[in-house]
Amino acid sequence: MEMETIKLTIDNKTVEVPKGTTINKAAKELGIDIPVLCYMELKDLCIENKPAGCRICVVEVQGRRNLAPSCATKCEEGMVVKTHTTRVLNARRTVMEFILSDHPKECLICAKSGNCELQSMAHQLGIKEIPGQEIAAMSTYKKDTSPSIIRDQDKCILCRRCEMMCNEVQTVGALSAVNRGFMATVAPAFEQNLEHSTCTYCGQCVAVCPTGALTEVDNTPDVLRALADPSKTVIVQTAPAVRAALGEMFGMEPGTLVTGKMVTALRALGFDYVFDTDFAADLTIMEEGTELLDRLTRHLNGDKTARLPILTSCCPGWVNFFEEYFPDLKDVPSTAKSPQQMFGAIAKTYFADKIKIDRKDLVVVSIMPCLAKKYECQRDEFSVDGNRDVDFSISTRELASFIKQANLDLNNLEEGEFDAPLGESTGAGVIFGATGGVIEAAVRTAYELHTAKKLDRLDFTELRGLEGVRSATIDFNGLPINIGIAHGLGNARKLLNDVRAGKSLFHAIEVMACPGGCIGGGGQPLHHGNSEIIKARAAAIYREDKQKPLRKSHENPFIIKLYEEFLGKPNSEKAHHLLHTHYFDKKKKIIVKQ
Amino acid sequence: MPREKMQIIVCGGTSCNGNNGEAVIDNIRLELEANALENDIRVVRSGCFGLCTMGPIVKIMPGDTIYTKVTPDDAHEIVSEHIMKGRKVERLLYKDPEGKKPLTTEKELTSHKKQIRIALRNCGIINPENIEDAIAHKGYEALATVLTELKPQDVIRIIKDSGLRGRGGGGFPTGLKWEIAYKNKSDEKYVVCNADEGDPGAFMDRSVLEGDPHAVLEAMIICGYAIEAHNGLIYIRAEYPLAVARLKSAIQQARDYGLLGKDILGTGFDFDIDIRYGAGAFVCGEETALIHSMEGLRGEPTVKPPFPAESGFRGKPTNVNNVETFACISPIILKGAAWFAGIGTEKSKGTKVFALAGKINNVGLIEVPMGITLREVIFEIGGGIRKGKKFKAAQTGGPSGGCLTEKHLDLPIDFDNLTAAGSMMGSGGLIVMDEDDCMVSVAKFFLDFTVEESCGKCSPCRIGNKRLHELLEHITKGKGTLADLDRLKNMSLVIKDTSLCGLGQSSPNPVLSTLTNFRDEYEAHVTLKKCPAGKCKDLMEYFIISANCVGCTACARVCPVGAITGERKEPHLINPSICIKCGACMEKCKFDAIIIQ
Amino acid sequence: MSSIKIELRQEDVNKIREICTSFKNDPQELINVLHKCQEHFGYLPAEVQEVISNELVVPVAKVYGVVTFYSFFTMTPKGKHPISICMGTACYVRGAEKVLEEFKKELGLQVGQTSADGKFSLSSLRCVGACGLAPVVMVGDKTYGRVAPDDVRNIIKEYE
Amino acid sequence: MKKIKSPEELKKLKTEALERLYGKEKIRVRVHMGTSGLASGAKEIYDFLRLELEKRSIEADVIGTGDMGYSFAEPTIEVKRPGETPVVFGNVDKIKADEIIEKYIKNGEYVDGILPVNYQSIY
Repeated sequence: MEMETIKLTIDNKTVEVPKGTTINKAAKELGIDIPVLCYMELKDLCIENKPAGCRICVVEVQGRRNLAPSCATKCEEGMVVKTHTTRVLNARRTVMEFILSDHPKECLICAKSGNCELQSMAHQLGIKEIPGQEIAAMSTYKKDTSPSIIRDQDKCILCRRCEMMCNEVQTVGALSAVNRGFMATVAPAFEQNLEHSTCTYCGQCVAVCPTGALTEVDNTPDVLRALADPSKTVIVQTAPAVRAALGEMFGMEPGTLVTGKMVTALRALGFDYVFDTDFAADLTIMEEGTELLDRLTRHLNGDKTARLPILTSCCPGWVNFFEEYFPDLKDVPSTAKSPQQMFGAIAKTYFADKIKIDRKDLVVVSIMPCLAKKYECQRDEFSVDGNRDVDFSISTRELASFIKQANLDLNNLEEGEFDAPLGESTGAGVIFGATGGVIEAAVRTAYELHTAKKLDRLDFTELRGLEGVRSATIDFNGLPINIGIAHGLGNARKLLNDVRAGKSLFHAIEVMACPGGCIGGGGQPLHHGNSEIIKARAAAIYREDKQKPLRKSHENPFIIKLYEEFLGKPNSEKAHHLLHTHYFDKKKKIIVKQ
Repeated sequence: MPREKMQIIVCGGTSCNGNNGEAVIDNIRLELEANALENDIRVVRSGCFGLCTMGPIVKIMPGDTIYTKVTPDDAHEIVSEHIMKGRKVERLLYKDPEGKKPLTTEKELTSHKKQIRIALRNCGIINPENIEDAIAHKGYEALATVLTELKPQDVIRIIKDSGLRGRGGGGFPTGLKWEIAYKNKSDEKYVVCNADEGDPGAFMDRSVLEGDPHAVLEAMIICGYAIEAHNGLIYIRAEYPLAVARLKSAIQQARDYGLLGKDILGTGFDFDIDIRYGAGAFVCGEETALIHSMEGLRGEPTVKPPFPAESGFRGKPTNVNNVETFACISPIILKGAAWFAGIGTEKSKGTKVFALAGKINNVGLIEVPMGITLREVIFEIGGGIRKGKKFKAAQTGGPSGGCLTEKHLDLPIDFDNLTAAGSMMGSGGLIVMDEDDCMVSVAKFFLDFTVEESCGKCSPCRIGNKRLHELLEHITKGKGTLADLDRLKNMSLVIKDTSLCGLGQSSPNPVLSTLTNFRDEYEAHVTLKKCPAGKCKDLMEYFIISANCVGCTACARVCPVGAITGERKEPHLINPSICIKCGACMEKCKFDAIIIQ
Repeated sequence: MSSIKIELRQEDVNKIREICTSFKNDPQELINVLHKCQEHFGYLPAEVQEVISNELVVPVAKVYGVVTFYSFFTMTPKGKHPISICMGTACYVRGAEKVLEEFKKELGLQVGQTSADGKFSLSSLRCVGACGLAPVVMVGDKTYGRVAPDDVRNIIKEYE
Repeated sequence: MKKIKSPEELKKLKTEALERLYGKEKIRVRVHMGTSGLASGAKEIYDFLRLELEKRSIEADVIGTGDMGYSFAEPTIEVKRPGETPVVFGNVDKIKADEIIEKYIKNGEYVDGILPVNYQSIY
């Protein structure tokens, strides 16, 4: 079928676009970049925020009484559009002055400074003063700090991106527009702190916030303090998705892998050992893969207590989500801890023993693409006598800032190597960073363990991609294994609803809270609505996998050694004690007063 | 029961009173006494006849004879000629402007009655809680015609031909709206009645729902038939408990009588109506916001298109009309499109209900043909300005409207003229202001309303209106500059130009129209630091005229801050640095000794 | 994120459930449910919103978002004698502001507040439609028309 | 009551309703009881009139209706004497209502406060 097209004129240039195209997109075809502020689109992830609320992108449409928001106005045949008449420019500037008049002018000390879309827009529109500021009241709100996220609604411009992410994409519903008029803002119920809400700390609100209203808790001062303490041995683990994105903060092309430079930078920052979360990812596969095979075998043998599908459990936002919304299914996910926490548990036992220090003198820092990791490492069950397995988790963004503070230019650093033994990993560990990666890694190991045959191909491309819900059947030597993949909690909810209803036909499901997986995590460099960046990061992850000499977790020699020296077998009692966890019912309870 | 005796009715309306009306009564009574008729002929005062420009008015019953512009001296002739000899006093009879033959009776004057009740036809006439009373007054007759004799397209054509335009404020042609909804095919469609009357000072929708709920129900069913919908929803303010109660009882009775539900009047057409409640958000008068509100969401508007007629309630084609619009439907069907189109102006047909309020004598609801002038509304139907003060402005269109001034008094009121004059029809609130009203404060009052009612979704409305309000406040405090007036104008224009919905697109109208029409008043505030109307507290000073002050000490006793000093029986003094300008002293003073400067 | 307990009496929970059921637990009926609950409880405390959220399966943040959008809904209990001053245009033009000021002064309350003894609460509202009686004050269901600042003390006295 | 099943039945019901409600010539009083009227005390007047007319053995229908729109003169009532044009009275309190019964209803004598009809009806 041929698509219906529409011809129109924008700034005296004619363009033909498919019916339904907005003026803004049609203008882009002509290379005219009409500024947008509240609008955001992650095209490949089918995420669009279009409240038409900021009114910055207005344009003049001939015959129309008022200006049209180009982000939300569809092209019509013969339309004549002007994007920069004096009327438009004056309106855009005046609206921007309105927005700025209700925004704190503390750019110097704002966490978003230099990376703030509002700031850039003010710059682009050439705003030099805000008339009438001296008599302008500001809408101010209570500040909110949670283990992961800081909310400063004074800086909110009501673009509604966070609300859209939290509700439509993630279906978490922690945030909503509240109040009316000048005091309208986005907040959790009763304007309480996020801690008292259903927030999963997935951080997607932070990832899309154009201003400093939503930012991560900055743990770099904690890390600096630890590094400065001579009595502490400070080790660091870096998650797979970090190396595929960190370079962006130093002007590199999205998708540039900076693994070696990152290692050098961390060492330069003073970490005593630079390890890799990928190592723990391989360990996760050993534990989770074994658990999968065990449940699968028992299930096939008719054991009714062996529930399938098994759900991955490495994503802390996802764990928070099912504890809140699906507590009735809390025995369904794998009990395996996340790689971050497996790493911490091994570091503070096996490794601390190895270097002969008390766990209290060992500080474990993680570099994560994720904000939920900050909360995860603070969970009670992940510490021993008040000493956390992972002491601090900092995001990719915080690491970049930390590196810059140390006047290191990542571009000019040499390639370093991770330290042994917790720095060695396989390609399977690397692909944890992209949606579908965990399950692909699990398949590589589970297949070989189950069938005792060698895989003839390692790239399960059917498990990759950015589609929200994906499924594939992998032939385990005659046994078809149905695999489901969801990224984004809203997609996860769909699969979970099937599981709850007993309709799920999957044997295993991978869930990642963030769209795209960890590469699109809430702690990553901001994508500002460009989904190409997320695609480039995914490509980098798979590239790194391909380069690795070993690409199957169970072939990691250091993992083999860890089991031999310390853990025994996967799912052994010791492994269970250190590497597995349990889940809690965190659904709100209605308690009846007596 | 005794037969009608001869009686004299003298208009006691404020305007006639001010024109020696009292003296007319006195003289008539004296004349009657002189002829020993005082016990046979009653003289009573009436309310306003709505003929204020012709007052004082005297009416003789029986016979309905109306005398206009009666002076006290005319009393003798009226009594001696009309009362005693039964001869009409020709020279006092009303002559129509074209100078044709005099119109003697009130009946003949009927054509000069300014009001025509279409939407309000049954209000105050029927018992709204008795459907049979409505049926006795032609209720559901139009529905019967529609269901048995007309096709949907015919109904739409009639409504289109009638020229009826939406009475909620927008003025969109109703027939066209129905046609669009009709053309959007869908398994489900909705007819929505917008009864979320939110304009402060407008209460016509409430009056219709309280007085004649069946008029609305019937029209909704007709609309349902025309656009092929089977579900109706009335979105009504929860603050209207009486209207809700009467509506509920009307719906129940209509169901009981088979006028709602399945197979209406045996024609096979199904239609039912539900009520949804508003909860105090002015913006929900905007149709997309209203629909979101009915869906249990925050009443935030969304960008149009898509219009509700394409995608409305639950994503289905939805036709939204306001109460007054619906109330006009049945008469159009029964009396024909041509009849309706014969009333009003070229582009605005029929009548419009206005709520007269403010500094006007006859506060209340009126229904007048489009094209009537402001002068007729205020000085005839409205009985003129209270306390004989000077007319200054009329605010129409509520917070979205603007102020009309003396120069607009003879402007025929219709949708387009009001818009051209910088105001708008709105839902029909008409607030009259006199010389004591400060137009900067009036603009501020409306902005205060908008700031409170803005949903907050788009930045120009959320922040811009707040800034407008702040700047007006600044000006009323005497801190403004001439440059601020330009800023006021620029902000207003941008807010209008960039806001998402009708609320923001019209909220600066009160500022712009006062700025245009009363620029001198704004300038007085910013350059002379004076409020000509004496309303702005910060710009006034209370002052005692010592010549008038007798030293009664009443003012000093009532002053809450002790700003007034003076010996008993000596002129008092107000200390301006202590005075909080509450005005208590001025109210207390019986000697007009205290003035505002 | 932490698990939260909501404390309510059983009969209150039952009442809310009954109201929600009467609207078929349809999330689109949220506003009607809120109306009914406010009618019953007099206001909409957080606990009530939590239960509604649970019953209608609407995030409680969204429920709160709706409650705070509409001025008719309130999260603070009204006084035994709620006093509302009409601030419609007709009343404004005829001096409602001064009447409101007087009430504020006499009661020592701001708009939206309830007196410490729970007796009075003060609010302003937009046009009760009794414009002929402007300025209008409502105390509970009783309407006072053509109120002058001087009348305020006597009106309050009626309820003391 | 039974449902109206056809346009003819509606017509029939209209005739019946007219007869039932307006067939018999008697004093008919409409008390305008919209929000505005009620706020001005229309309900008290309605109750007063019902009670007093019965007490004074005057056969009359007292009907509550919506408001006429005469906000400036509320409460308002309309009195129709058999065979005569209805007359509207404004600012009716109990004293005025009593006067209206005694003078106008009983004897057809006007009292102060008549509100002239200033509109055209369409039917």
